[in-house]
Amino acid sequence: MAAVPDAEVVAGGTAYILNTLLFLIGGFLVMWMAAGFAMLEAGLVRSKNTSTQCIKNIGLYSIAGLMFWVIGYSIAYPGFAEGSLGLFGVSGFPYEMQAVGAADTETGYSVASDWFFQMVFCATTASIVSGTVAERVKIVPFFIFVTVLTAVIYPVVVSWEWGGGYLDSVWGFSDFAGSTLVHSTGGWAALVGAIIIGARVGRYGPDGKVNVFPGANIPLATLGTFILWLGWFGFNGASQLAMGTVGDVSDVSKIFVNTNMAAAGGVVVAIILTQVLYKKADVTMALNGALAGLVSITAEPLAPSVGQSILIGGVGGVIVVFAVPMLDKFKIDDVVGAIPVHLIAGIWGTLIVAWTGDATFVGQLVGVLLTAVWVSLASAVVWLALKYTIGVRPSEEDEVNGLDRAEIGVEAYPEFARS
Amino acid sequence: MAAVPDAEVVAGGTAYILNTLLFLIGGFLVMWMAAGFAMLEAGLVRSKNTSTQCIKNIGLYSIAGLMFWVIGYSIAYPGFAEGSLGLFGVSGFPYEMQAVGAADTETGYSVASDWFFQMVFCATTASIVSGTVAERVKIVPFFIFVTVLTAVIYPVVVSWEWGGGYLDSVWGFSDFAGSTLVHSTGGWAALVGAIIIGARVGRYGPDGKVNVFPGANIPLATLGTFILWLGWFGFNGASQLAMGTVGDVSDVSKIFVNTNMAAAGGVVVAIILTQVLYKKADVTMALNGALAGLVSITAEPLAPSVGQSILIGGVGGVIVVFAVPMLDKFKIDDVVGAIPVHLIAGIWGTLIVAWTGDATFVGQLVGVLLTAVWVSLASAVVWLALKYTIGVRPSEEDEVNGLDRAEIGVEAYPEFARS
Amino acid sequence: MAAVPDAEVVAGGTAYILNTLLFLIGGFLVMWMAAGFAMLEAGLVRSKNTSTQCIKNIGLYSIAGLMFWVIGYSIAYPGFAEGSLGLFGVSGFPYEMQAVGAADTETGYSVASDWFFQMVFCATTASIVSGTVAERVKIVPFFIFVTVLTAVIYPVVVSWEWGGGYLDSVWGFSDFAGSTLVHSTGGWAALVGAIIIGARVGRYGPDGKVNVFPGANIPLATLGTFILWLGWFGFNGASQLAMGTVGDVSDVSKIFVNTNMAAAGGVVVAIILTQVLYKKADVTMALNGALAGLVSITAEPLAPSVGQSILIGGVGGVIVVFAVPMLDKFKIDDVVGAIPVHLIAGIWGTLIVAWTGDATFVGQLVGVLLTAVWVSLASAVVWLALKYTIGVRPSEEDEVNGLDRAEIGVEAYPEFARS
Amino acid sequence: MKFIIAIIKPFKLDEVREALGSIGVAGMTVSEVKGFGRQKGQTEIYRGAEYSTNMLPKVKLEIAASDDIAAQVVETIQQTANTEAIGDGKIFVLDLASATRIRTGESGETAL
Amino acid sequence: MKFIIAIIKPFKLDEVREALGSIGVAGMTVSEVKGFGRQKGQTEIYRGAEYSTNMLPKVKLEIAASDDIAAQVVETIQQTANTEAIGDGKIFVLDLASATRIRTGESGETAL
Amino acid sequence: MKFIIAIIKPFKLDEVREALGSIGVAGMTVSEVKGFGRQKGQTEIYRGAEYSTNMLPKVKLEIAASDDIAAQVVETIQQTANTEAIGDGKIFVLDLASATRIRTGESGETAL
Ligand SMILES: Nc1ncnc2c1ncn2[C@@H]1O[C@H](COP(=O)(O)OP(=O)(O)O)[C@@H](O)[C@H]1O
Ligand SMILES: Nc1ncnc2c1ncn2[C@@H]1O[C@H](COP(=O)(O)OP(=O)(O)O)[C@@H](O)[C@H]1O
Ligand SMILES: Nc1ncnc2c1ncn2[C@@H]1O[C@H](COP(=O)(O)OP(=O)(O)O)[C@@H](O)[C@H]1O
Repeated sequence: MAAVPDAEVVAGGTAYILNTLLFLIGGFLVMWMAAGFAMLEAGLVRSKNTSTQCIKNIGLYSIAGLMFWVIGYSIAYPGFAEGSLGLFGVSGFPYEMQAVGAADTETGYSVASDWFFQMVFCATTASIVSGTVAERVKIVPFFIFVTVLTAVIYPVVVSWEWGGGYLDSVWGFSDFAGSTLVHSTGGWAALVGAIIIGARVGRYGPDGKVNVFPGANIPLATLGTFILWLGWFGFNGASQLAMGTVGDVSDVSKIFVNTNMAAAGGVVVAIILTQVLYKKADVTMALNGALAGLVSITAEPLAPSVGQSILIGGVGGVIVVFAVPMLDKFKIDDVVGAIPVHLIAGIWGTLIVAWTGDATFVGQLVGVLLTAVWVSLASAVVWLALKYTIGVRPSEEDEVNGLDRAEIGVEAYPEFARS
Repeated sequence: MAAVPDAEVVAGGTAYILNTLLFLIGGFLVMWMAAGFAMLEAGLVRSKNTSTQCIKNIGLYSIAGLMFWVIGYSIAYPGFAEGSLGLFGVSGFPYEMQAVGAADTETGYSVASDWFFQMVFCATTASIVSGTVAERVKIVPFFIFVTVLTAVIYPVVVSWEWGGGYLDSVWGFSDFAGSTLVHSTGGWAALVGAIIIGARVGRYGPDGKVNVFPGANIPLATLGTFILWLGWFGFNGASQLAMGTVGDVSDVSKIFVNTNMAAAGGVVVAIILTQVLYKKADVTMALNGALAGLVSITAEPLAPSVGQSILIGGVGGVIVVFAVPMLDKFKIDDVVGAIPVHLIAGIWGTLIVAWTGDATFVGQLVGVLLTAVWVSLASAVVWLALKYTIGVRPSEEDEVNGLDRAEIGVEAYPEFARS
Repeated sequence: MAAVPDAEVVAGGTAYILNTLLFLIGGFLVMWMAAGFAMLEAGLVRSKNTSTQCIKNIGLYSIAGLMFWVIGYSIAYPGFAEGSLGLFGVSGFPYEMQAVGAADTETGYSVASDWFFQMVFCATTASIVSGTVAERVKIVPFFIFVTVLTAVIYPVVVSWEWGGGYLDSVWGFSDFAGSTLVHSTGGWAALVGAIIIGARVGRYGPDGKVNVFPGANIPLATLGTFILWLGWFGFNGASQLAMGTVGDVSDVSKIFVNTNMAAAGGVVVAIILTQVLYKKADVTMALNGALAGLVSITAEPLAPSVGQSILIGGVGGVIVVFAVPMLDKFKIDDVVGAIPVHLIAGIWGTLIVAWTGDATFVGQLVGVLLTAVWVSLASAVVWLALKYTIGVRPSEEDEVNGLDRAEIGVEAYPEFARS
Repeated sequence: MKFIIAIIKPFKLDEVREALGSIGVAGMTVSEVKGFGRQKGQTEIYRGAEYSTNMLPKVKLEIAASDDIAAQVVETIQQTANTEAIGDGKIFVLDLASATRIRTGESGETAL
Repeated sequence: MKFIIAIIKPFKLDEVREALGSIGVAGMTVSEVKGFGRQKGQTEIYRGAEYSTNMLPKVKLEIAASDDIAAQVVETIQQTANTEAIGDGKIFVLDLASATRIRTGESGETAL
Repeated sequence: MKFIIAIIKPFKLDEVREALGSIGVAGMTVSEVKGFGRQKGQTEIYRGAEYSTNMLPKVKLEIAASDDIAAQVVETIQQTANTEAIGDGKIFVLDLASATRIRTGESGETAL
């Protein structure tokens, strides 16, 4: 393919507009993922907790937006001082958007569009947590946790890498669109939450018996997965951060393809595996497979070939099929499978960049571990603090009757008889 | 921030393409809002009226498109003669789209893209009505009302402001994306409809008792709200009407942020208020809160700071929490809360522009009042005419059995037992 | 309208970016249609087959992506040799995407974006089949059929026209966005499948009685239809294949309008017809009407006037209202109405191009017939091979109990009592 | 004691419950059923094919009552649920051998 | 009079109803129930965890019938609902003390 | 034979079923019902309007049992379903005139 001739270079103003447009399109696509998580989770919980899951999702998306403006963005992009270790910093807050009609053409894009795009990533992190700890956390402590997660815990991780801090400058860590920064961060917060909060009442019987609580509405969960898949084109594609050159837009296109193929690989592998292992193809595993494929490719969706992308995503499918029951072995109750999908596949996706991308295995491992330590510790502190102050769980009776009655007062499907 | 240097100005052709693209993206996002209203309403009615609500929504969107082409656009943009009062006019109709390959570069955008963007706004207005008067209006009179609303009532309001008529030229009325033009217009038509049609059978008992008819499917209502939220980026963002300069695209970005934050404010306020007042966080109020926040910021989504946007949207949240039960006091039966969300928050959003934007309080008030008078009168005439000719309501028995049986013959959830 | 002055021509690099962007936006919109089919079908099957329908849809979309990369694209765009008949060819496979940062500026767009856009069309073809043969095909044979369809059957049809082969070069066949290539192809495969597989158990009683199996979830079907409608702006709009000139973007705008109006025409006609014929407006017919309108305009969404578009789409509405019961007369069991919508309206849409577009009636007819012969024969071979080897249908008992039990082990709505 | 089973039209439920309350019936158990009888469902057309829903939604009440008031219960239901239209439903009375309150274990009429 | 309660497999409902119609049963009340008995549900795997659905969907028919035809009703159901497979269901017969038609207030066998 | 109808709290179903199994009850039929009684539902606020759900979800068990074990069945249910809270439910016992197994046609106690 030819180098781009002079005449084909786009002018600065045009590039600025196109870069900004990429953020806006990517931004609204990732915003839409909030609906995807809401539907996925609403479909996989029992009907008595569905309204609660709905309010948690619209609430967390809102809180994430507010907190990322108040302080989150300023922690994520502190502008680390020359020579600082790059572990923590805060720039002026709340974040000052641009004035009307103003445009900082030096960045090459509108700062508000960038902020918007960054914000929706922050919200994604919180969505991950809500799925794992569903059906047994009261809404007030949940929203408090989300507030801390989106104001501080997540932004600190971002600052290490995308904010040019420690992981970026010292370790050359590479995480294109956030397999670790977003997905593992959400995953660790979810895992620690699941452990501290404990399993749902009746979930694990004596002698290792797992009581199955089937999701109440499979088409809703399917819809959620399709929404997330769609949103992921924004998530990964717009993480190219620029569309103002011929090369950039071509790379965005390649990212679209690789992202799609990794998800496809995850679906097909999950279907084949469950069909072979269990003689039936578990639809919830197929859905999780798509998401695990997507998370797996997120750390490096540009460099791999299509074949590699399918393989990377396919391994994501393997991960969910084996990790979902494994967590049950450890009595870690992950309602929607967010830990396999976001945490384990996120780690896998991050490490494999050592081969497909521009990173070292050690650098990637350091990134994974540092994130693990920080997010787990910080989350544990918050969850424990909540547990021993206002409490995180409803009474057992309230839990058995469903959070919708106890916390919301609005049943999700009031007219349909339960069988 | 720097002024835009010469080199960064984009060429005319590029600007034309980008402006048009903004209309197209904004247009499909707002089109998607039709699905949002459909899901919101399908979730908040009782299951026996759900199929009816579905056909009403897809039907009204279709009718709006047809009527806006036949005559609506020509009334909305009549090209008021110099010196005319700017109250009513009609240009040639049906609207002539451009020829294939033709492009009127003087406008700076494709006229078809503009028409499309305008049309979906018209459809939004009709969607608002369908929610309020749900569960008790037969489909034929409903569709006739929508025909008149989208052909005449709404376009006249548009002509006064966006069409350069009376409100614009005489009062300097300011309504960026339609808090009044779209949302209050829909709201007045809905309010008048609710009064003339009356409440659902059994809704209000003796001595002020309100009988609660819970919505049948809360996750569907949640999905609808997320769809509307997503669509609103197109609604407000593309109302910038141009993306062909660095300044314009930056403003679109700012609008995205403010729009999002107003909705977030509405959600958080509604959750906190219901939690405090009722000890439970009402998920339907949180959903309405998001929408009220969005409507509130729609009259001026660009000028406010982020903090102001949150506040403006937050007041929207207050409005729904108090106005929803207030309407019940007056026995005005608004099934989905469209009157608080679109009408009251629309008025609030319009008036507050006197502080945040470029408008006077009196000018804004005149706009609100003129719209109130025209839309209420015109709607009343149509609803009354329908009432006293073909009738608007089904028989009481049909209503009790559900419109799906009486009007559609297709149950929404035929397999699920009602409890 | 003025011709475009020199100054308004956009530079090559900018055009490349904008063309690519059109493919990307169109691509993600059409990808979203996969969710639309999933919801439409999940809503129209009985609840005992809903999980199966969900996995079929996410599975087929994944398989289509994989196969179109492995071989499909290479068959679709073989680069027919000068003088060849243009009936079959294969270029190098699997398809080689571009390298990172590379851009073949000679095409005027990123090849990966083009591949992505083509791939989602391929997936659409497979979605059509899944709806017709729902509720009675096991997932393994279904997925095998999809594999062959997306790897070979569909790509061959594409090669004849968009690949510059026989229909294009010899007959001047015209099919802008695929009324025949995509929709009729899917429709023939579905029809042949329906005939070979046979009707659902109990569907047709003795003496011509049709037993009605109502769809389990009408709002889901409505959502699916709205998703498809939205996606169609990408389907038809981005089939303009370019947005890098003022003329192209104007044409894309016109396509948006015509596409929308054809769907609106289909809806309104289906509502009026069922209201008049049956005294009730069948919501499922209204939904099918929208889709039939969309398919009808797809062969030529640019050339017609708005009025013509409404008419063309309106005839689509007529088609569904009459063809749906007609198929039942022939005991062809089409669960979601995909044959009227995609096949019959697809043929109608293709033929009418002889009047609205740049094609001859004979040329169009040849295209329709050649597609019919090839797709029917090839599909018949595959369905029959499956039938006489691994079998396509579950046991009667499994079918009566629902495929979700037999094939997936996960009920779609486990908590809701059936009535 | 009697065990009274009444099949009524769904929209009459609230009225019947109130009427029964006013004659001292403190409890009952309610379920959704489908009724098949003289009343025929409407003929509907779904996608062009006719079908008649001959199973109509009804509500079933089960009421355990002492012999004293059983007759009055039947009469009250009969009068309140009556719309003089076909399909109004039936009331069946069975003999009840024993009744037990789970909470207290008490049995007989005091358990009702 | 007898009050007949039959638990059958759901897919047999239409057949049974027709068979009963042909022997003159004009009405019945139908509901969805879950059955627990000798027939065990399949073992399913959901997200890697086994579970068996030992509650199986059944349909319950309630039919008030005159003493004359009660035996015939039972026989008809027994023969029509029979698939010779475990889980086919049961028929229970109770004595019915009285029956009342709500619409007319008439009672006894004419109310059926 | 007896026909035992028990109304219990839904979350007690599994426990009761196991307890009955251990005393030899091999089958039962279960359905979802709404209960109305002394136990009042919570007052909820929906969109600012109060309402109380006075119909509470309950589970109904129907068990045909031989006269021998009928008393034991009642006792077992009473003890297992008991939470000592209002609304625990009731157990009603009716005489069962006959029982038939559809599969085999056998009747009487062997049919249970
Ligand atoms: N023999 C019967 N046994 C049980 N239920 C019956 C019987 N006959 C009627 N029913 C119930 O009563 C309802 C009303 O009966 P129907 O014959 O339609 O009208 P009516 O009550 O006016 O005689 C039916 O829908 C059915 O639920
Ligand atoms: N003792 C019983 N009391 C009430 N219902 C019963 C009883 N035994 C069985 N049933 C009902 O009959 C159904 C079939 O019984 P089952 O033991 O599985 O097979 P079969 O009818 O062939 O003996 C059960 O699912 C249950 O609904
Ligand atoms: N007279 C009755 N007839 C039939 N069912 C009854 C009757 N009284 C109560 N029930 C059922 O028993 C349930 C519990 O009764 P309730 O009066 O609330 O509490 P308790 O069982 O503690 O006395 C009710 O919800 C209802 O389903």
